[in-house]
Amino acid sequence: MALLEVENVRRSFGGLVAVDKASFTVAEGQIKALIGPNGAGKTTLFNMVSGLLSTETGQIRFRDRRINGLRPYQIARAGIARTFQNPSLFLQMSVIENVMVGQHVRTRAGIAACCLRLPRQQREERAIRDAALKQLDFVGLAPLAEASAGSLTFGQRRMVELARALATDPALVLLDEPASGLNNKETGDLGALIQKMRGAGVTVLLVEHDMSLVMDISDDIVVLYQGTPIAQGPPSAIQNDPRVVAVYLGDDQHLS
Amino acid sequence: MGSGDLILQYLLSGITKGSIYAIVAIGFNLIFSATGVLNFAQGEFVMLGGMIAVTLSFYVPLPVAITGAVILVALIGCLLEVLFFRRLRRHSIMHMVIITIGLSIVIQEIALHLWDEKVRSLPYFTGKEISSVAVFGATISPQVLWVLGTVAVVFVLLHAFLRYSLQGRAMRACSSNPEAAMLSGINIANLRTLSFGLSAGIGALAGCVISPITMTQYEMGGPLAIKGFAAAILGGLGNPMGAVAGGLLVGVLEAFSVSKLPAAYNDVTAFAVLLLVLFVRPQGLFGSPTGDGVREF
Amino acid sequence: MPNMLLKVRNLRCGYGSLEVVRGVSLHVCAGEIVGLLGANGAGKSSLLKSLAGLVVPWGGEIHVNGRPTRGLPAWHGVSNSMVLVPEGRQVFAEMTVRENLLIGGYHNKDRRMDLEIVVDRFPRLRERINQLAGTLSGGEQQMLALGRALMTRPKLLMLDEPSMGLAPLMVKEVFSEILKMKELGVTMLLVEQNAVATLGIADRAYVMETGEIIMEGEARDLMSNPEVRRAYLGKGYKEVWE
Amino acid sequence: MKLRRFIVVLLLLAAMVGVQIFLRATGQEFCLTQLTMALYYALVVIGLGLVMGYAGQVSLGHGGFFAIGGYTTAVLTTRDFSPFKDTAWVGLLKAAHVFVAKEDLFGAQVMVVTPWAAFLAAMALTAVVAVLIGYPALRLKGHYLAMATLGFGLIVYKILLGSTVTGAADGITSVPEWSLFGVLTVSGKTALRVQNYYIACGLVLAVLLLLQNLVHSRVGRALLAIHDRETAANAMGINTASYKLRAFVLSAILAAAAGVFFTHYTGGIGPSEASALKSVRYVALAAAGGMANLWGVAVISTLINYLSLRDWFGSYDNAVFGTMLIVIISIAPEGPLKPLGMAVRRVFFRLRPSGGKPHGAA
Amino acid sequence: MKKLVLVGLGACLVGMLLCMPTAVAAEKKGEPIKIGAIFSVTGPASFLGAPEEKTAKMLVEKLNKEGGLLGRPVELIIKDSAGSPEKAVSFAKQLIEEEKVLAIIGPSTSGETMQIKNLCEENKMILVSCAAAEVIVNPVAKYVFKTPQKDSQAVTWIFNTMKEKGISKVAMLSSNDGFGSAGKKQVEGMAAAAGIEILCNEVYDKQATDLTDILTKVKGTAGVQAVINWSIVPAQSIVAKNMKQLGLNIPLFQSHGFGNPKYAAAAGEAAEGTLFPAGRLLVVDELADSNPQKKVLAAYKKDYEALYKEDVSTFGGHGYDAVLIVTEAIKKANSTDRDKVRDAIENLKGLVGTAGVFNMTPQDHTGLALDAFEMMTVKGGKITLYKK
Repeated sequence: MALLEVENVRRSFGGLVAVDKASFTVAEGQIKALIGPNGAGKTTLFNMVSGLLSTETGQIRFRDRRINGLRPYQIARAGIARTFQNPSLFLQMSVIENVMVGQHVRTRAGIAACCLRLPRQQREERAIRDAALKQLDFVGLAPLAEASAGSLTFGQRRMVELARALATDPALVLLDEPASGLNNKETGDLGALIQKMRGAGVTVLLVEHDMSLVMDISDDIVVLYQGTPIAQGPPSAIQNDPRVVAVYLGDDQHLS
Repeated sequence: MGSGDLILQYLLSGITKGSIYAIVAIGFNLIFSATGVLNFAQGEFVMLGGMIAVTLSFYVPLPVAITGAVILVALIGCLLEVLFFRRLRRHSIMHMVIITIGLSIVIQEIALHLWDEKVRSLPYFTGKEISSVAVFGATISPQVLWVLGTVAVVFVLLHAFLRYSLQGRAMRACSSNPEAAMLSGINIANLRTLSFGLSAGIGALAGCVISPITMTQYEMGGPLAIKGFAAAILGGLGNPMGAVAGGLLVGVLEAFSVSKLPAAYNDVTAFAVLLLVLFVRPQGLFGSPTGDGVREF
Repeated sequence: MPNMLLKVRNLRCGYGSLEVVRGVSLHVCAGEIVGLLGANGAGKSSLLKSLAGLVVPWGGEIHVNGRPTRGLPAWHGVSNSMVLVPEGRQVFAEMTVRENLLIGGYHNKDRRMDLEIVVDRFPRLRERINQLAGTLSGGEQQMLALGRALMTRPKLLMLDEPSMGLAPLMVKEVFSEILKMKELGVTMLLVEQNAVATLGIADRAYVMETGEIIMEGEARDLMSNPEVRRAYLGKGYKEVWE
Repeated sequence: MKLRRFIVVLLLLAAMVGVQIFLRATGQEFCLTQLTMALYYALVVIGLGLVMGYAGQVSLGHGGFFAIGGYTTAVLTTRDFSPFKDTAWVGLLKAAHVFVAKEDLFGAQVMVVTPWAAFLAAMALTAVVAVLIGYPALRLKGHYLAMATLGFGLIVYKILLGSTVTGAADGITSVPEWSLFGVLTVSGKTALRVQNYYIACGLVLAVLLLLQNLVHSRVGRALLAIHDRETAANAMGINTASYKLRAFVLSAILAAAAGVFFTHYTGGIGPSEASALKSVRYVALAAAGGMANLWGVAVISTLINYLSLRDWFGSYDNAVFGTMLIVIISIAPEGPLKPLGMAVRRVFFRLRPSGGKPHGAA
Repeated sequence: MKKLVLVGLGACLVGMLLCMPTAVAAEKKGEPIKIGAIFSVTGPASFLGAPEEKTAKMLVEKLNKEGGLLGRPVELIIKDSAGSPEKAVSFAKQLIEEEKVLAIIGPSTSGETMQIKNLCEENKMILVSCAAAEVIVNPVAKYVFKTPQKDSQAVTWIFNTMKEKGISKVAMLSSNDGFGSAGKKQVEGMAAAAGIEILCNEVYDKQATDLTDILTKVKGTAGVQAVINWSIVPAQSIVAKNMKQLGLNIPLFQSHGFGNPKYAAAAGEAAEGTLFPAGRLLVVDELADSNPQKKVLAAYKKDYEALYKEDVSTFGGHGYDAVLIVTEAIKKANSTDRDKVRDAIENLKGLVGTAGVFNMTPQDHTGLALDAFEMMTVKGGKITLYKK
């Protein structure tokens, strides 16, 4: 059974159609990649899945439950976490606090409990910290837990963002260009980490331009062109699909 | 006086107030469109215009005094932009709002210590305090016609400037897409300064033409700014036609609310309508709904 | 080397803590079309933006016509006869086509005359001269952006992904316009994802990957170089290809 | 972490007691009057700091909330309800000790609401108003939010000026003292000056402690996240609209509580408390304190209000606040304490900035 | 760690600043007599406070030049309350507790005065208010006095003039400040007894820019024979202008707030025929030489106008009277004992001030009779006595 089903989704901005007739599914336990040239509508699609943008037509279902129309925080609560193209850490906080924000959806202490430091809230706070530390450890940044988020390098920020997404305890993680801005070594580590995540039972949907990474780790690829999927399949098939080669290198004979 | 005449008279008194709000709102709009700053100190430009003109009118004929005041205040506007906003481009809206509020307070205090707490006014441009023009049985002060005329002239000139002159077009280009404007060789920093100056000048002109009606005092800026602001929002920020319409609407609304409600709650009505518009239709009555992303999601 | 119009040495730039362009050197000679290729995220657009002054470079040198321009704000570009047509067709949506073109001629004293020349080149723009730019189709907006750039009478035109998001037929049209502009004597630096089309019209090209230039050469040599394909489609590609 | 916070509390407490002892020793205990008033104002600014520094929302209407609190208690505790003595609801409320019969200054028998009941009524009213205003207003951004809150403050101001119930322009006077728990009394009497100073200190300290707990909890992190990157916060599962509203209501209630205490302390309230200028001053003080730095906000706003209430600035009072706004925002938008603190550290301790978190988040 | 430093620093700063006021309060040269003053020099009531402050300063300076009181100099401590009650409270406490002044003059507005009335009474501090509202001295508080004529007296004058003119149906307009609301209260309270019917009763914003809408309402109310307006400038000039512009040709009665020749000038021709009660300061030139006030008024007017280059107003006169009452009482008591001075104030008789001749009694802490006012009108742009 598919974890996420995107069905015939459309979205336009003013007169410009960004995504149209987009349909694909993500199966549980998969690493699925969404690729395509600039302006193909990948990020728009991501934003629709995570609720930041509304859909015009079509449906997005997560675990057979319709999620388009829900607010972003509701979608996060349902089990979909995401990262952003430019790592959007909360720069006024420390690294661990950033990751602790991820645990927000899984905790409940209210304003009164927090003001008064009730025992229940204290216990919960400890649990949040432990969970956050665990995620930081998972991405290999536990030693930097108390550092200010602003003091991190770009690559480290990406990892913290990943840990923060994982801290929401998601079933599906959406990664928006996780390798952009990373050097070769960091990209390699990222690939290993994504596979490790899958090993831990998290399904991954990623948008990525680094083809080496995509081809290395993904089980399945969807190619988007002008807002519409033009090919789907495993990496080897995609690399040799003439239409894909055409959209990437610009030989338009194959596109009619 | 018949009820029809009364309604007309209420309408005219609404227009009197409305024309004052409208002319303040036009200035607001200009800065907002060109720079994205909502200038809470706009009312102070109005006050300064009136004050300087009154002072100058002791030494030179009225038209010269007004011209001098407008030029002087326009220069002050440019100076403020260069001193306080040029460096602040990357600051948040919250910071901008706070700075303009700070400026408004400081200018007001400077005016208090420069002049004093007394009320001044320019003479009526035509006629006297007691003259009025009859309109179908109702009456209106000739100075209101001056204000309305000024609103019309400023509106037309501004419109022509923005649409047909090179600098005006450049200003529109800046507000439409600053990056592309820069790439077309437009020095957008200077253009923003220009828009501040222009807006301050319009404010000063407003301060001069309304002075015979409202009189000029160091404190007058605040209430005027808030009403002008309300007018601009009501009409849809960034829409000069909307500013004029919004101003007249607020004025007429106040006038007719007096006819039914205690006048003590006059402003309450005006602000309640403003809040309602903000909450229900923040792009204003005449703005396009696809506006500027006022609301989240 | 004949009349070098643009010379860039060891340019670096980025956003926040992220270095996007890591020491790029390149040059463009008068009369050339030079392509700048690379996958998404390679740093091409950032490079162009820092050349145009929209992004402040961290280090390196930029010389236009022999004069240093690094650190000058973007509006100085036009007086240096260098103009960037930004990515995504940034037209002034609430202004008419005519006004858009006239803004392009902000510093051009003969703007009214040039307007005629430009709309002669782009008949579609003449048809829509009084229409709001925001209501044009994507291809028409791209034409308008090109036309607006021409109004500055540029010596060096930098185009950022002119084919992005355009229908294939439109892409062809845009590229043929670019070729025509070359005939007019405009030098061009062309950033493109569409490698085949770019190499088809360019004289020389550079290939960028992760902020660095990994290859440069004559366009026809690069066309047949499998490394270029690898840069686009990933390392797995090569193995499968051969 | 916790130890440090504990030390800060101790230090602040020591400073508060130290000031009092120092003043007594030098025979200047009268300064406590203005200090007490300034502390109540600080309460408003602390609440505003929460909204502006943590939730990232500007409010130009907090004077309105202060006035709602103060006026509610002033009206209820001074208005004579004896004409309604025989109606059922008054009888019921009298049985619940909401009403109390007493003699007024000139010997007439009146029946008024007890301060405690008035306090609770003020809190409830404020909460309702804050929700009604905050819910739609917080969906707006930037200028629009500023304008909406400003409009709200002005509405309150004009209603107070126009209504005879609230004493129109003269405001309300002769507000009775408020006996807390039988031992303490909020009152402006000279004899109770020291006691009232400590009541205000205790209140501010307690609020600071509670808010410190709050901002170091999941709620505080959520608020800070909203301030920093609202979109990311939302995508992390934080109901941004709801948290913004809650922070707004909380700070409105703090402002109103300050208004209640202040009114009982000075024995009256006037409409100028709701004026736009007053609200702007709160914003200025919050900015001066560094917004998110609640301790800094408390110290700075107490200090500056104290000086203002002692007429240090003379007829330049408003000018001082206006200048403060401009200078602080254009030179040190995070508040002068942070760069000041860094400079002090550099000079005295020659410490290098550690990788610790920025001051604003503390 | 940083925070510790900051908190410590803050505490030190507070401590340092707290020390400073004492350093200033040096008492060396012949023990001056301290008199406190709270005026709204700035802010919305500055039209009252500013002339009051100037007058008080001028008088005290003159007094000290002439050798002071009881051989001691007088020190006037002026606080600017900007019209805020909470500041008035703070300043009053400051003046009472730390400056230990002999008496406080001011505040300028009724709202502020009411906020500190109880405070002064409790602390046995003499308060000579410059605000007009009746409630300040009614009920009588032992230590609280005021200098302006009572609102009720102004209303009496207006109603009497109306009766003479045969007017019985009026429209009442007032501004939403303390001055307006106090007048409104008196007019409402006294109308029935005087046989005056209020057909239309409206309050407007004190900073209103135009009042034609309210006057249209008056015009639309059948039977209105006169308008009473109770406000201060600019609104009172705007009312006059708007009435004329609307062709509302019925008599306009203004309050004693019209007491500044500038205001008559501001309304220009529209002020012609406006009727208002005011102290004689405005018509000092018209007074017969036999008038007991003439000398005082002429001297004040001359001094003030020479020193400040602006027209004298009745508001400044309130400040004049306050200083006069306190200094005369000190002279009379020949002591700076507060209770003795208070008793002396209560027994002042025949003291000629700018507002009138003060005859204080334990029941009357204003001490001005109805004849402190005169009905005035504007003729040819000048304020003159209204001759019946």
